[in-house]
Amino acid sequence: MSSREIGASNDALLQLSELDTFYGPSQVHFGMSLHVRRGEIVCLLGGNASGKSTTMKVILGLVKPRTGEIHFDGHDLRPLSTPQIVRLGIGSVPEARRIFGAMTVRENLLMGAYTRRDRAAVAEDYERVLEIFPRLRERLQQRGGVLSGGEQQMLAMARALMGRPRMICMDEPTMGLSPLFVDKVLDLIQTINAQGITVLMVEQSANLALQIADRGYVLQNGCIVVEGDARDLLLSSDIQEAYLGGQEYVI
Amino acid sequence: MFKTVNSRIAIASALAAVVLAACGAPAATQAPAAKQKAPAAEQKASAEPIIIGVSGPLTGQNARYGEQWKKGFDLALEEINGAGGVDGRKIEYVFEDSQSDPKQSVVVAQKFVADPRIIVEIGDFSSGASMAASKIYERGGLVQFGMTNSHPDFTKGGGEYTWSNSSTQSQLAPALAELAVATVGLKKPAVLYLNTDWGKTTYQLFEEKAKSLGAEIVANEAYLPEEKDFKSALTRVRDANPDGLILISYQADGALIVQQLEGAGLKLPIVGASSLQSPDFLKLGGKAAEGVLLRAQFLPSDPQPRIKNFVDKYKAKYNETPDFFATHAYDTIKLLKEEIKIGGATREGVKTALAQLKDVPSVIYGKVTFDKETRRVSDPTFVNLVVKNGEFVAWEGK
Amino acid sequence: MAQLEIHNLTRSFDGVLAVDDVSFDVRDGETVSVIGPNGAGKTTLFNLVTGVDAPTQGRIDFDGRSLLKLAPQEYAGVGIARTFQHGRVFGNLSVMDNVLIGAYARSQAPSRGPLVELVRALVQGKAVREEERALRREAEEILALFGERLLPRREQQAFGLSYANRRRVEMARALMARPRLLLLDEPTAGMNPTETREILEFIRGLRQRGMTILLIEHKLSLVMELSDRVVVMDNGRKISEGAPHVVRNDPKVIEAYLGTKTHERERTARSAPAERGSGGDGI
Amino acid sequence: MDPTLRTFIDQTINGLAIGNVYALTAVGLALIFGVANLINFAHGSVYMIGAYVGWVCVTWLGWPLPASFAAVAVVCGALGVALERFGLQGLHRKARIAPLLATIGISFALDQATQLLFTANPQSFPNPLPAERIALGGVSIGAIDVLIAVVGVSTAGILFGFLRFTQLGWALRATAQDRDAAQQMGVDVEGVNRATFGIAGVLGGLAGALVGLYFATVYPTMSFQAGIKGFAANLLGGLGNVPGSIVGGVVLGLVESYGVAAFGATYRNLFAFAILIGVLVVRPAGLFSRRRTLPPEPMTGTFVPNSRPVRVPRAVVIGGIAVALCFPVLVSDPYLLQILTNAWLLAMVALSLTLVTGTAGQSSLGQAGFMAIGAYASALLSLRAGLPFEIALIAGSLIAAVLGTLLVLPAFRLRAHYVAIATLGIGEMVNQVIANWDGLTNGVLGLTNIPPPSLFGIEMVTPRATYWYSLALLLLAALLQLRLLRSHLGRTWRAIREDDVAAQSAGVGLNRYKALAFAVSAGMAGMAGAFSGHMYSYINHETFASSTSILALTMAILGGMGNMVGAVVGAVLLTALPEVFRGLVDYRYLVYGVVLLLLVRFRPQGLLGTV
Repeated sequence: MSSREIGASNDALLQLSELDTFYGPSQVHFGMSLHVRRGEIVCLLGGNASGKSTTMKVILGLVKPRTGEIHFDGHDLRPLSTPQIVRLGIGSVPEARRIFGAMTVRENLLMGAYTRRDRAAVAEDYERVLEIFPRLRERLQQRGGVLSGGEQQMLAMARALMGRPRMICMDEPTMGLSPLFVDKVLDLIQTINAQGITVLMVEQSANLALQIADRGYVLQNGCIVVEGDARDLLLSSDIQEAYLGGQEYVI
Repeated sequence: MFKTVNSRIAIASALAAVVLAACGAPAATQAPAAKQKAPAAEQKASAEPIIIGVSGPLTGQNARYGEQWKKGFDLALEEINGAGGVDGRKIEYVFEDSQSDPKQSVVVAQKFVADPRIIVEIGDFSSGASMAASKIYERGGLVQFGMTNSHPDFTKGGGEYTWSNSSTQSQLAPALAELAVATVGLKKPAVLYLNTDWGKTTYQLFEEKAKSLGAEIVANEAYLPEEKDFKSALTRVRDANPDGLILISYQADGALIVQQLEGAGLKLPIVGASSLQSPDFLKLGGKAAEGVLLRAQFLPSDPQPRIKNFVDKYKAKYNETPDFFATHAYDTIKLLKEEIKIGGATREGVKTALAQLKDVPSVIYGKVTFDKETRRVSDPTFVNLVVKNGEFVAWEGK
Repeated sequence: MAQLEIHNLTRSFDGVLAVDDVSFDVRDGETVSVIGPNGAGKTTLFNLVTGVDAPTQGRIDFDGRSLLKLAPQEYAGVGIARTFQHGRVFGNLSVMDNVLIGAYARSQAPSRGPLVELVRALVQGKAVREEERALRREAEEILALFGERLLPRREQQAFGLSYANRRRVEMARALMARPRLLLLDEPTAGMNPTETREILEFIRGLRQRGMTILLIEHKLSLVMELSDRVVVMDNGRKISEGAPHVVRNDPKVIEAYLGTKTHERERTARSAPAERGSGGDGI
Repeated sequence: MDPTLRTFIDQTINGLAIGNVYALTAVGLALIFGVANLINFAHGSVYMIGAYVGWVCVTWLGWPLPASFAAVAVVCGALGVALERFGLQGLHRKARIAPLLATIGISFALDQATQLLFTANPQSFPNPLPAERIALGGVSIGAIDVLIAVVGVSTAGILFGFLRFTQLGWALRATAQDRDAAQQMGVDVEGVNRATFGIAGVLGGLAGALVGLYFATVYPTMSFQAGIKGFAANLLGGLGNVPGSIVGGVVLGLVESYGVAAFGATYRNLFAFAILIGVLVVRPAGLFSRRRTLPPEPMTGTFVPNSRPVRVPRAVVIGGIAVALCFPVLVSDPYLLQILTNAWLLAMVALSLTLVTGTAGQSSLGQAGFMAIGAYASALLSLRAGLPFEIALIAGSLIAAVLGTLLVLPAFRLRAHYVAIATLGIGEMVNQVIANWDGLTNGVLGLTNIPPPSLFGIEMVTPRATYWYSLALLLLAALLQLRLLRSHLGRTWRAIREDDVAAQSAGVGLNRYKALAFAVSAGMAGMAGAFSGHMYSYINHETFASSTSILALTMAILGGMGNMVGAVVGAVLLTALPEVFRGLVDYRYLVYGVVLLLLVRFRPQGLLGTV
């Protein structure tokens, strides 16, 4: 494990160290490191195309970094396939939700529990999840594709919960949602966290995400440029600089 | 990911070299396909075998006909070579697979023409493959002997080097019409025919003769060789209210038609062409084939010695009744043996001897003499058969 | 005088408004940028302007002529060239051929019937050879604008180039059309800071030579440095327009990017189209 | 009952029965396309093997029907899995054309292996069901019709249940909809891939066994037709659309049945392909497509592989040409000369295909149709109008160019796989029209006594003369093509292949260049066909079968897309390989298939790479 990241600690559930990631010839991460402790909500902030979504893909094993290390709860994730990583307890709410549009809401939810064999517990969780998301209960037999954007977001979150993950990675959970739904989603993330699930969320709306997060990182052009306690970040002007462009362009 | 350019060129050129090298090889190394079990004592060590070239389908759509040919050839050669061959020389054949595809039959033709050991060629199976090669055989001075080539122009393709012992439609079709109209008494028959050069010509000649005998053809349905579902066509036939059905079909499609008749609500007397005469037609047609009348060229259960001997030997060797194609193959080898006896084992010899042959014994025709103009069998004979209890038996009239 | 005029442009997908009543214009010699957070409708807007998609309502005029009647391949002819978001180069073509394709619309080739074109390609008479030679010279000049990045690689196949170089090839191809309006879709996406800086300088050079440019870009620092005017979109709507420093300090823009700090949010309630899953051919 | 109504009901029942079988075949193809994004050319072979397994169980082992069907399901399911595991695994990351070719190789090998095992003879598959028919008013239904209906409907039901209610079914649907998201749910998508091939194998095998039973016959070559009809049904419903494929199968069955009722049995395939092309033109994504599709991502790196072509030094090419020209001087064996003459003619077809498919990116499986047009035009002109060979040859290829382009015109709005299937259909239609148009083409009797190739009145009939003549034509065609490729036209075609959206944005009108590419290609293929016709002296509707189109595509892919030297090398190799394997007699096409498969595995971009 790399010791170069400031504040890296042994109680980290997830640890990314010195990642260099490429899409073909184009480099996305430049020596990127971050960690997530047990029980935290961590948000990864950054403008468009800063490498946030790729970070999620790297954690889930959909993209493999060229160099660097990824550890989750003592397991080296680099050699593992996505299904193996999911089985270790990482759930995901992918970017743009990626609902299975031709499947019913119920089927989408049960897809979330795909890796589980404890049928009784799945049935229990199913009820529990529907209690958290009562809107979904009304739409159990509808196709996922006909739901509104907000409902799809809920479905994606509920689907992730069905896997009983230890950690959930959420990619822009508030994107494209109306303000009412944004509040709702943020509340739900806190609810989920209160149940002992660690959350790593990628967000563009910094002010929103930092309201509920414990810590935050700001990613710019594939590097972490700012990190710290959520409350401190909320107050600092660093973020606006990082988003809307400071005096110095080249870092 | 990329190997060096050099290694790739090396691979490609190595492959090309192997291919070209191997191309040159087979003509020299290929052993005749026939395996003979003649006792060693009867062989003359010095005598080179006489080689017949066969071009036909062993793979592809028509492979089954090639397989039947082989059986007939092998049986005939077993007899001939067992009896010491011709002038002490054994006869063997080289069977080159053409898939009955003209692209390949012309290659095979060139191969045979270039191989001086080969004195006569048999085949190919389909008209397209056979006739594409006719000119090559003619130019090479090698007789092309067609067994299945009833296309009216087949023996015109290679001039005096193209011969056939396949009866032509001009012989078969009127005979079929006589059976159907004059003997059975159908006045309003419907005809199903295979839409190939064979089926179509047969149909046209049949129609001509049937009309002259006073019958009216109320429906005629052509179908493609790969057709398997005749129900729609038979429904059309049914709507024309025929009093009988004429099948100008091969074995497998003929069997399918008789099977699907009941489904189409048709119960009619059926008269078929000689091509239906095959154990396959009985096997595939099952109960539905019962009662079908055939205008055929020979009857396997015929007690005449020429037929019985052959059928018994064939059954002993292959444990099945010979079909039309295997019988033709057997006959052809026997016929060529006679030629070689007369004309000698040379290409020119074969050509001249064919015209001189007279009354050569044949399982199918009884006796074969060629018409020097058409280079086909003169006056072939026909018999009437009926399917009874799963067998072909002679039909003696109603 | 305004060259490109966009009036009340609206595009809805199954009732969801991806672009909602957007109007702005781009004048001769100006560089205008369109920015906005993910899902703001920039890509849809760009697709409309480039003729890949058709609006539900509104007008797009270029030099007073409506663009909506043109087929995608007719844009080059009226003087509009574009680059693509993910860098669409012709992978198995050489860099030179990629750039030469850019000159298609203004070359002699398509000016007469297809048979004449075929014969000319077969015969390759003097006029054809002359034109080809002239275009090659011109293409080399354009490639030289990127310094030593492309020129030495002009006979290489484009798929083997670095990502940044592929984007450069795309730009060279667009320039080869001698456009009067250049549409750039995220020209620096996926580039590192040094490469981004180079592209910035390159676009600045084009600007100085009087090229009219419409730019969609995420790297706002680059937008701020390059643009005469910036149009900001959020949730399909234009929420702000003006000079870079004005837009940067517009509270509505900051909110769109960072989200509100309080719960009194003023953003219009509207959902972006569901990007996935709507109407999959059901297995 | 009114006889017309009775006929109509009968034809409807016929159509439903056969349509049911098409549907079963099509569903398997749809599943595979949905999950693996691949058209499986080996599906017909699985169907054929299903028929054989059923036949073995019923007639050899004497098993009852249900047990036999269970055995078919098990064996064909396993075969499907094995096909994916050994034939295709790893290839899906390569350009899409590679697995397509791999399935062609596999189907060669499977068909031939079956023939070796059970002989080429059709085998009788007696129907163990009672022969009684159920009378319903004026019409009657046989037990086998009922069985087909029962198996068809219950299979559809089981499939529906499987997809709706089982975990694997969900995983399959999820993978088909969104591979990445499915992975993030923990779905092992590779496993799902295999399972899909397994299920498709079960369905295909059952369809084959049913058809074997229905027609009481099984034979090794039943695979090709089944595959083609399965595609057609699948395409009607939309590639990858399962319910659509079922409807597509039934529609195809009904249309064929009514078509035969109205026009006769020889029009069956003509009908099937006409409706197919019609639907493709009106609704390219199938009858039931809901999605309004924006232009998809470029085909770069997906269909045509990226590769650095092997630069064959000019000296090698010129040396090769010199060797080819001198060959007959050194070697007089007419057999070798004829093989190479065939190779030159097929190389012309491969060049024509590599132009339209390799260079312009429009996958064509209709070259045999163009050859047939050229051959018939040239033969008829010299037979009936008495034109000299040279004039007839040129006129023939021009007619092929014009007619060919007009025929393909409706397919211009299609892309990738769809173009391939549409052109395959067009090629089949050309042959069907030739077989049925007695007045012009002499129908199935074909054209006899076509004058041999000649030059200034001198007949060119010796093996050497035809060798040089065909080689000269090939070189001429290659020279013309090279000139086109080196002009702006070649550049424009290749740009369209690489990315038609980007090409359009540069001002390139697609239809014009597709038309030009098809015209040149059809003309060249037509010339090869015309020369062949004169060389054979006899042609009929079967001389230029669809298998020649597939062969030419194989040659072009093997050599490398758009690669002219590659096309010629591919043609020489693939013409020579079966000859080399002649010593293997019955095994040669089995070996050929395996060699093809291996080449695809180790060099998916073709021997010399894409240009």
